[in-house]
Amino acid sequence: MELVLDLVSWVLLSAGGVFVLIGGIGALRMPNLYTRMHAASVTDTMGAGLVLLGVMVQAGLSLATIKLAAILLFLMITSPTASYALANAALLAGIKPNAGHAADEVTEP
Amino acid sequence: MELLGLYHYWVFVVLLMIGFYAVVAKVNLIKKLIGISLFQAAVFLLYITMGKVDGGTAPIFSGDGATVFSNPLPQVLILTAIVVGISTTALGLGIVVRVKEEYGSIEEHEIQEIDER
Amino acid sequence: MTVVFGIFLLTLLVITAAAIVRTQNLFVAVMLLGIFSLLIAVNFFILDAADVALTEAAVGAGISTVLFLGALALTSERERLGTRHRWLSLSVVASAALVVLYATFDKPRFGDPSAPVHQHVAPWYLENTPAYIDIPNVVTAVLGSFRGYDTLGEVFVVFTAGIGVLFLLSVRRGGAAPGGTGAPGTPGIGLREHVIPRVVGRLLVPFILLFGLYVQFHGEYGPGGGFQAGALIAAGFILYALVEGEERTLAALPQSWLLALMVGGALLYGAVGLAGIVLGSTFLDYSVLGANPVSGQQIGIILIEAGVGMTVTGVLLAIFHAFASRGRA
Amino acid sequence: MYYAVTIATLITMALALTRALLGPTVYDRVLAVNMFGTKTVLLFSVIAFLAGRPDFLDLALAYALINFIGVLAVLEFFRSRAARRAEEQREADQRAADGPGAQRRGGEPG
Repeated sequence: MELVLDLVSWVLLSAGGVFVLIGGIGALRMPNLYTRMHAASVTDTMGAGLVLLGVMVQAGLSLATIKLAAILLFLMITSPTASYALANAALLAGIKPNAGHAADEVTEP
Repeated sequence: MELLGLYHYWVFVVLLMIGFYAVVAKVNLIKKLIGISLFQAAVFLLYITMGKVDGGTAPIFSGDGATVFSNPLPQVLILTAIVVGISTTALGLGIVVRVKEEYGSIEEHEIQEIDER
Repeated sequence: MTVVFGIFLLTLLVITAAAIVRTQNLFVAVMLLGIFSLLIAVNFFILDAADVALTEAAVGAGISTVLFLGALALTSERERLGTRHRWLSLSVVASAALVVLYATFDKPRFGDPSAPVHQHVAPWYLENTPAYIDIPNVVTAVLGSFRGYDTLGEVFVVFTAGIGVLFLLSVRRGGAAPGGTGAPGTPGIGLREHVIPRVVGRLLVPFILLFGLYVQFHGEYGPGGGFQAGALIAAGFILYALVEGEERTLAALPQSWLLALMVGGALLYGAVGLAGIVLGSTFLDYSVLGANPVSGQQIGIILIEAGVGMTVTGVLLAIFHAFASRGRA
Repeated sequence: MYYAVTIATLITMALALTRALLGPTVYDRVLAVNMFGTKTVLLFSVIAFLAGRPDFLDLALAYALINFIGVLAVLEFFRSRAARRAEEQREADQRAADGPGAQRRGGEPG
């Protein structure tokens, strides 16, 4: 049983780590703001979710698991909202989703 | 390894000097306040670094029999200093806002020119 | 291994600080200052300072960015003149750096248990906290009881700074009352037309306040206490002000209540100190407050932490409202 | 295993910091700050277990709750700036309509 739990958490943690890393590389390498936002939101939902689930499996039934579940819940609520708010603000400011590299002078205040 | 033991102090020195440079060289008053914040953060880091003990843990007793704890005293000083720091930074920002309203500028040299007129 | 993580994070910290000073765009500098705060909080945590990390989290993420952005909105977002006397400043800074660097070579190695700082009073605090106060968090014990006098001073500094901001920013500007009707085209703050952030923000506010109260009253057992809780509760109200507008927030927690919190917290702290004298001991000696010295100490710490929390909440919120109402005057 | 996740998170933090330094638009920087915040939550949760002190999850919880405020503050800043600029534009138009006698006095620099 112990071994199964360890194995499950091991898989969850490593998958989460991979997603976090992929999202980070995407946020750096993608060509424009909206694609970068897409990559970054992968780390916030998939990556964070898997890592926290993996840690939860390790923690077992304890207060720590409840706190981790709360953290996961709040992250799942707030980070998509933050992404939405940011995308909305950028769109209203006139950054076109297909514009490639947006010029610095246009958008930096 | 002996030199690596001093790395934290060097980071402290570099941060301190970056903050110091912003305060003396930058003309913009808000930038000077940001410099003071960096300076403060460097001092916080020095105190907390000095409180760390090898193999220690945070000075909060728990049932698991840990015996080595880091030094609680610097943590107490810095904990209060962070809140005091944000309050005094807010006071500084308040002064800058008033300066902007009276002089129409937050650049030190322009304010001096207006004063000399 | 943790040391390696620490060194990596410190390097990132230096890069961030250099970028903050280099950029001429103050908005970018404030954003990078947010990253700086996150990094330094992680560093504090790695250096075993959980209480300090929690304080930095509450202040850096919740309050500091909001205050700086409020000040930028009232002044300007760009440095226009940049740097003056660059080489003179650089040489002064470099010589100061050399002096301090020279001093670091006499410092004890990082984490050395035999460093002088660990020989003086700190071991006494660690050994005697269970006997005198009997709470698990030594940081709270030192903050509240052993060095309660210092903390009283810090609370009054926070209080004074808050009063100072109120004096500076509630001066009438150009005849118009601050927080008056303002120009019709510039409404007060509030993201009322953004439905999703508004709903999520309103959902989060009660949890933040609840968490703040938990941090306040759990401070004897885990990381927490009045300073962190005050900053968290203030952050909760600031979130409410951001999504629902300042008027609604002031209706929920009026300015007079904020002043009462500021003054009441500081007075509560002082009164607990005086109660020690009245009951036949010395100033800020809580031992006489309870049936036995240990429970007296615990009662005293809970009371003064409540005072600290009240003052910090009141001051930070009053500062926020001062900046926000200046924006629409 | 915690070490691997910690290292992945640290590398992602460095990448996010690079994005924050590169820009190019302010929205990229805000995105990077937000991403950095969630990575900090992860790092706090993992290191709390790494150090064997799960009671320190409070820190991660604090960040999960209030990291959001920063993004909303930025959004509000953009919104009020747009409103302010529209107002200034309206006043300038008004003055232009009033005639050449009413010159624009010491306006907002930069």
